[in-house]
Amino acid sequence: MDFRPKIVAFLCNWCAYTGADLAGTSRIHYAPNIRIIRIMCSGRIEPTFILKAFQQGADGVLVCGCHPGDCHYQEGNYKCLRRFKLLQKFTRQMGIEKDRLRLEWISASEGKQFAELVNDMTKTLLSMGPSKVKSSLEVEHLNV
Amino acid sequence: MRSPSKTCIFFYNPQFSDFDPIDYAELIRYAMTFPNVSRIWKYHDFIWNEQNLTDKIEANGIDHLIVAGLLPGTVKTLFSKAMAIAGKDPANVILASFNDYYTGTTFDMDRLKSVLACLIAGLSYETVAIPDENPVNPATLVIGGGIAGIQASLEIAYSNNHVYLVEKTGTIGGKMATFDKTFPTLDCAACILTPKMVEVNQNPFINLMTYCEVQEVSGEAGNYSVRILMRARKVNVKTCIGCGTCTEKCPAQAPSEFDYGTSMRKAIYMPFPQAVPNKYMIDAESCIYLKTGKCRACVKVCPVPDCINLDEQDHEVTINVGNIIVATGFKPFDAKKMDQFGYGRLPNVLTSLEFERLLNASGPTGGNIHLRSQDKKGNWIFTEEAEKPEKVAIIHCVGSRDKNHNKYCSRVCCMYSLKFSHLILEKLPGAEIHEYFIDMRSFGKGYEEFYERILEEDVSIVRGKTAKVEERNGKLFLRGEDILKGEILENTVDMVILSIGLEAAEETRDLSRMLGIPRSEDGFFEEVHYNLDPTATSRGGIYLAGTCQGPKDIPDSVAQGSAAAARAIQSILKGKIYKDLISIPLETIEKRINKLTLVQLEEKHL
Amino acid sequence: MEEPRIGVYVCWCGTNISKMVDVEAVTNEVKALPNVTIAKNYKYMCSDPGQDLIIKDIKLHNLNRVVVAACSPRIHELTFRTACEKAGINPYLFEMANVREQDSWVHTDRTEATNKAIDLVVAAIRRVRYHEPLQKRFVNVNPATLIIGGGISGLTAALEIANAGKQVYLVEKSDQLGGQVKKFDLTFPHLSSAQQMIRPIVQRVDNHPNISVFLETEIREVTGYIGNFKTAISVNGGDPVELEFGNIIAAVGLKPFNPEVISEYNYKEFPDVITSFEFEEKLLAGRILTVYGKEPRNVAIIHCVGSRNKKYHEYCSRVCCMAALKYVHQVRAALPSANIFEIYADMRAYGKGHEEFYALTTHRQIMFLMYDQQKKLPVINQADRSDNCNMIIEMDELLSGQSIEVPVDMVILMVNMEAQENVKQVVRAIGVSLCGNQFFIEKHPKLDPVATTTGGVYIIGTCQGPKDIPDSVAQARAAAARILGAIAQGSVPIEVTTASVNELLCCGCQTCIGVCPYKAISYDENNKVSIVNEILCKGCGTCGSACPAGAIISKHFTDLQILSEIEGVMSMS
Amino acid sequence: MSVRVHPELRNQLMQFGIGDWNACYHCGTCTAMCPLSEEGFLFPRKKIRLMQMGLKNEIESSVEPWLCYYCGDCTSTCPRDANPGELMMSLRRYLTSIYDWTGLSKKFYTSEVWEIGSILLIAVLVVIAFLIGLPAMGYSFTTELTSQGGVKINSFAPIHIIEAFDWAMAIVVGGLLISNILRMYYKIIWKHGHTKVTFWVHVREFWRLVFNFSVQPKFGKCDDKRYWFSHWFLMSGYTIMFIVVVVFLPWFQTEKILPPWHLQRALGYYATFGLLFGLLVAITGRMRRKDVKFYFSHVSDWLFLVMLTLTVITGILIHIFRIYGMPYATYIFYIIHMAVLVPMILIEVPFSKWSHLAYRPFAVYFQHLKTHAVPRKTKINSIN
Repeated sequence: MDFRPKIVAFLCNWCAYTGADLAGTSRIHYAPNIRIIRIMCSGRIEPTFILKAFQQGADGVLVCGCHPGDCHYQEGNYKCLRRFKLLQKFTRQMGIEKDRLRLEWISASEGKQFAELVNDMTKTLLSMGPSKVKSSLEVEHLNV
Repeated sequence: MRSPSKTCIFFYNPQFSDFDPIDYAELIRYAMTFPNVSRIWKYHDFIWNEQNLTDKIEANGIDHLIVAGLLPGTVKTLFSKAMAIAGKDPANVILASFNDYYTGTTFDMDRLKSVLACLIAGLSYETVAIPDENPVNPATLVIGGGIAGIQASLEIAYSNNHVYLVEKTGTIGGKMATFDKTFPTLDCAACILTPKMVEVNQNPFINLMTYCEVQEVSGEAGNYSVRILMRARKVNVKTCIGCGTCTEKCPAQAPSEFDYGTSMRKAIYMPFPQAVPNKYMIDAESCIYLKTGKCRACVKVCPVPDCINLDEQDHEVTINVGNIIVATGFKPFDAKKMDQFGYGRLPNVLTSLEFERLLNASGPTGGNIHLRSQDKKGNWIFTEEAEKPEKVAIIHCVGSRDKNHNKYCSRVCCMYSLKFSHLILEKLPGAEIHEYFIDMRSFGKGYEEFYERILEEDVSIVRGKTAKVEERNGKLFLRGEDILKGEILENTVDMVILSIGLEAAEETRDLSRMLGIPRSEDGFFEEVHYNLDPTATSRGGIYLAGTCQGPKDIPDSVAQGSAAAARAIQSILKGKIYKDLISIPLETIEKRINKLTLVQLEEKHL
Repeated sequence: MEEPRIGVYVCWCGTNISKMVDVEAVTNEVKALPNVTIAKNYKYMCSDPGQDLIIKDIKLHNLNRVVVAACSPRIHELTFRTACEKAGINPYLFEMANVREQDSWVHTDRTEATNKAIDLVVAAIRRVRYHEPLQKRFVNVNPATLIIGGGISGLTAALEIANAGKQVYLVEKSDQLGGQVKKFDLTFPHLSSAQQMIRPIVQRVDNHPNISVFLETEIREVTGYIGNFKTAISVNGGDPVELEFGNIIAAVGLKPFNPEVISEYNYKEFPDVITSFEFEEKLLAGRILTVYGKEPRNVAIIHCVGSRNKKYHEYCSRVCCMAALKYVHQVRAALPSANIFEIYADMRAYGKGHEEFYALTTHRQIMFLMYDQQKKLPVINQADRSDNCNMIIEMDELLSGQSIEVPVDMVILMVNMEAQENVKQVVRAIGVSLCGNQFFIEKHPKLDPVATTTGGVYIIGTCQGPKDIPDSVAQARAAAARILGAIAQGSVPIEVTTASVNELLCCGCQTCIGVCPYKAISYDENNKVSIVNEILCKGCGTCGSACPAGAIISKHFTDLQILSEIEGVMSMS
Repeated sequence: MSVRVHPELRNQLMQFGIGDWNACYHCGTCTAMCPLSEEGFLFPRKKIRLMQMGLKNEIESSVEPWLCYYCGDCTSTCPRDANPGELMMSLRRYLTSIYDWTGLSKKFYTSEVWEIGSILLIAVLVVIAFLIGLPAMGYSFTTELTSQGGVKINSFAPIHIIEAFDWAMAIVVGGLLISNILRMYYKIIWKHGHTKVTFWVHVREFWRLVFNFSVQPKFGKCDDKRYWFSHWFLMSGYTIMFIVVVVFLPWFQTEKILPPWHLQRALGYYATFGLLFGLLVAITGRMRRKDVKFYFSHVSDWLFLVMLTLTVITGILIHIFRIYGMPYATYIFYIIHMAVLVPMILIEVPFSKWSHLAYRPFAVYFQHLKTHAVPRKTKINSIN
């Protein structure tokens, strides 16, 4: 069977999720590899969520929030960015390639950009092949 | 504002238009009675040019002048200039624009005199002409269940006040419910509208009256008595479970109103699947039982006892309300009037509304674009069996911006036409699309961006309106002019979509009489003040919302729906409502002016 | 906790979903999952019969959790929550899977789309197991209203609310009320006097007992929440005044674009190239003169200056065409023999009476010239002595296909309307967002053009997007309707999905206090724990992810719920 | 190379017709409705544009106004009050005045005093010539009748004098027309230095001139064929009469009463009927004002119709009076006939409405010369 990468995406409710909905209402087609999880703000994202996704076998994780300055909750996206930078150092040490974990800003009007982003990430992951960290991440306490 | 001591009046009555029914002689007689009016001139008394005016201003020592008439703004700059040259303050050129106080077919002379009297006293008419107040009945009547009516009803219901929403057809939703996607965001009309429709049905403060019509309105602001005809639906709305068994068995067919006649429905039917109320109804015109006395198939299969009563008769009810919001919407332009496009003769020349249904997933073809074809009985309808078009032309401004039909611009056609192009490309990839326009009016928020987006798509958008559509070898042949290229444009296509304009709805005329609110020249209801009160009428407690006031798009209709509700809620909160603006007699105005000029206006009118 | 009994419903949405997603397969796939009591599909879940189906099943099968796979929760979550409530279960025991906007509409491979739908439905099922009942809450509404901006929209809204007997605080940045309308001589299309129109309104607002006007005042910070906002303003640097109000209307308007950046027009370089606003000043002063003190014999009016051009602003400013036509009448009245050139791109006379006005204007001896506002702007050059005019405009005329030169003595630039400089500050203070064009974003572009995503905050007039006076006024009244409605009700519902602190786990580190943008968390010195003010909390969840002890629970977005959802989307692969 | 716009030209042009073409907002309906508008020669919209912008040179080098036969479809479908049909008519008047080097045409078109005054002046001169000139030259008329009972018309109007006068008039009028056509040629073809028409093309395309003059196929392309017929009938009658009167006067103006089927009388009757029919259609049309093409009437339109009708009616009366032997009536109406005919020919043919009989076919000829000289897409499209 050919490789179909799976992406888990965390989208903030106000900008990114609305943007993804806009891609839908505008019928902009993109790769079907993404699974979207709605959260109220990108500031809500905990490193655990991302690691959990990798552990469950995700080949990539995408985090999308409002553009800087546009956060519905004022600065949740900045907090997300800070944590994200930190986490990225950590995940690289764990053997997760940089391109498997992305943070992007998508506004409520950027349906097209969202579709392009998904396509782009799918392409990258296709060229990278399946994630190898799944087995190495069987960390006990992450299981619910 | 101080009271000017010495005022001159210039009557701007050039009489180059037929439309000037004002009795200027009478107004002049009236104006002469004011001691501070020193001189009055008419348009034909001397040649109105800079030199003459400056001379007049200097010779008569004019500090204040009033230019009165229809569109006096046309000459205002000339007066400002003359004043400036004469060394006076141009701000003292006051306009008495009678066209702002137009009340239907004739001018109410008393009102014009009132306007003049106020301006002569250095006051504004709006400040003085504040009607008396009545106590208000907290219930509100909303006429028309389109998006504007829905919005107004919900707005009032949110304030915990009672609303009667009267709708002529069997479902609320209006024209918007028939649309596929809405520009420029392309979200589907039903997706955003149906939650609101459901909310109307669920809100305990809204009494939804579908298939009803207003027959008579009496009373005055704050307490109107309204007689409403409740048409026999012949299906009990309370007990119908909307199962649809009756429709399956019904043998009679008629063109579907909801699909603008492009598909057939049964005699017992639901206007569309998401109709509110989601109940069936019987069309007496096509029902076999009602015509021949035989059939009753629906009654036999209905699982609910006594739900269908074929002998139900129309009846009337009378309700009392304090405010009335008119949101009767528009009717589409009849494209048959423009024979050069062949609508009605050539089956694949469609109106934009028909095409909306064709695009709509809940429409006759499930959202696939097919050519129109004939069914076994000879009706021209849309079915999925017919072929798909490869070339489509869209012609803008059909019936709009045309002195032979409607002079005004219908405001939405450019945008919905662009939307069509986009949706056709989406549904028929590779289709050839031509749009023919005069001026592209993409003025709203996000509209220009949408236009730019369509320009980048594979659509030919041509400046130059195609004028002729003919049938040639079973195809549609178009002839027009590509204005930017300077070429004759001849094209053969499979389908032509006419972007028809918006016209005042049929009931506008009757309602105008019933409610005593004027209509403007174009047939739409006239607002009391173009700029300051676009949703109010000259009658107290009666407001306008949506396209019955003039063509507009969804956001503007929604804003007006809410705006009309604002006044109703305001009056209910206050417990008092202003009477008709036109009901203020001249003597009252004069008395108030006297009082106000003595005691510097202030608090009185607040 | 009782054992979850979940009902799963997959919507066809006519063909919207069923065309790309095999709803039958989805239903079958999830039927056998643990805790799923029943799984069904139906043509229109949102219709009355669809909702009735859920209600009946809840009662019949004693369901305590519901999952609907349909459109975006942004559209119908409320519909189904209401249905659950009707059937007697807490509305928050419901979860929605978005298989339309984020699945059937964006994919083209039916198998893939179906697989994705299954993943999403499974995730929703896993998540809903951990949902907890939450209660709706209300707060009282302070009947006073703060209006920011004293232009025509702000004034209209203020009068509308004040006339209902409610208090209004009107804050204006400049030293006078009236906004842009105050700068105009006439209004279109009836050529009525703008001054005569705005003056009585300003007077009424000034004298209204229910309206307090604060001039030369800016709003820096607003605290509180819907129904109960607070701000401190200082007038002319004096002592700060504390204001309390229940709703906010932003009516900050737009400002004219500065055409200096358009090199073709040589604005500032040539003194007789002026903006429409500068021209209004001339009209109000009564004299249309060039800098040489002469009457111009040739006047050109250029449309779309800074508008409809990707280099400047892509959007259309909506009023300039009509204003330009208005100038034709004004110039013609004052200068009967002048040549007037109207250099336009598309004539946007779309409003009531506008097209008629346009037709009237064509009879006033004027030359209309069309240019391409995107690709090639007209160029204003200095004229030679022999040209017998002050400047020459060179342009490609589209309707004739000729390259032409137009002699002019005065050029009026119909400048675009763009955002005010302080717009970011206002946005920050009242907690709303801006779109790419720096306009305030409404809650819904069509069905809710005056509300924002922040409860109790409304946007009206041109700050929401360029518009003319009637449209601004209609919006002002629309916002007033909302606010009067809320005041009439006396209370409004507030956020349910807030954060709360598990005091047993809280270590008192106070990290959460620092990250909360709403100052909703405080420290309880006695118990050494953090406390969340659930009225101020808007439920963003930032504190939850920052808490090192896992003591903060983001209601409806708990760690457990999200982690289960992640497991769910990955479970089938 | 950019051209200067001339706003004042529009006001000049408006003197030649009725309407404010500025109302046009360029939807293109008129061009599309027009069956005669064709690739490379688009009208009326393009001409309206030139007029609105005052592009003098472009207007003067246009052949399109002559290609329009005014069916009125453009005006009746025009969504504004722009009245494109009348614009084309007015442009024809304007172009006539431009081709005319004497400047009289402009005077006639823009001043009713000039036009009617000149006509009256010439009419008076004709009357004087008959009443004073001929007797002074020694001619005296007789009231005796011929053996057939007809009037001795040649005694009143000596055939050689009239013939000489006819020839003189024909030469003057022809000379004026030819010089004007040369100017037309110069403006339309010659002036455009960057294009060239070979001599061979001039020869090859010449047949179009003849063909278009005699059949008027362009007019036939209009949707309503009735007007083509009535116009063609009128035109052929007029042409026959003109040739007969100028070239074959001695054969035509005889004292002998020939049988009705004789070519002399048959041709006369044909021409008379053709003229009468065409005139009847035009006059009733202009009076009823139902068709767009007749809705607007310039002074020159009415003058022409009235004069031609008078000419025909007096001609018929002369014929009747001559045959039935009524010398005084014959002679009086002969004077009236000439007093109408002469000014009509002298003023209408070179300077006014009648000149279209030459300009129209030449315009078609020039149109084809242009087509062969100018490759299809030229400077018009340079900016697109």
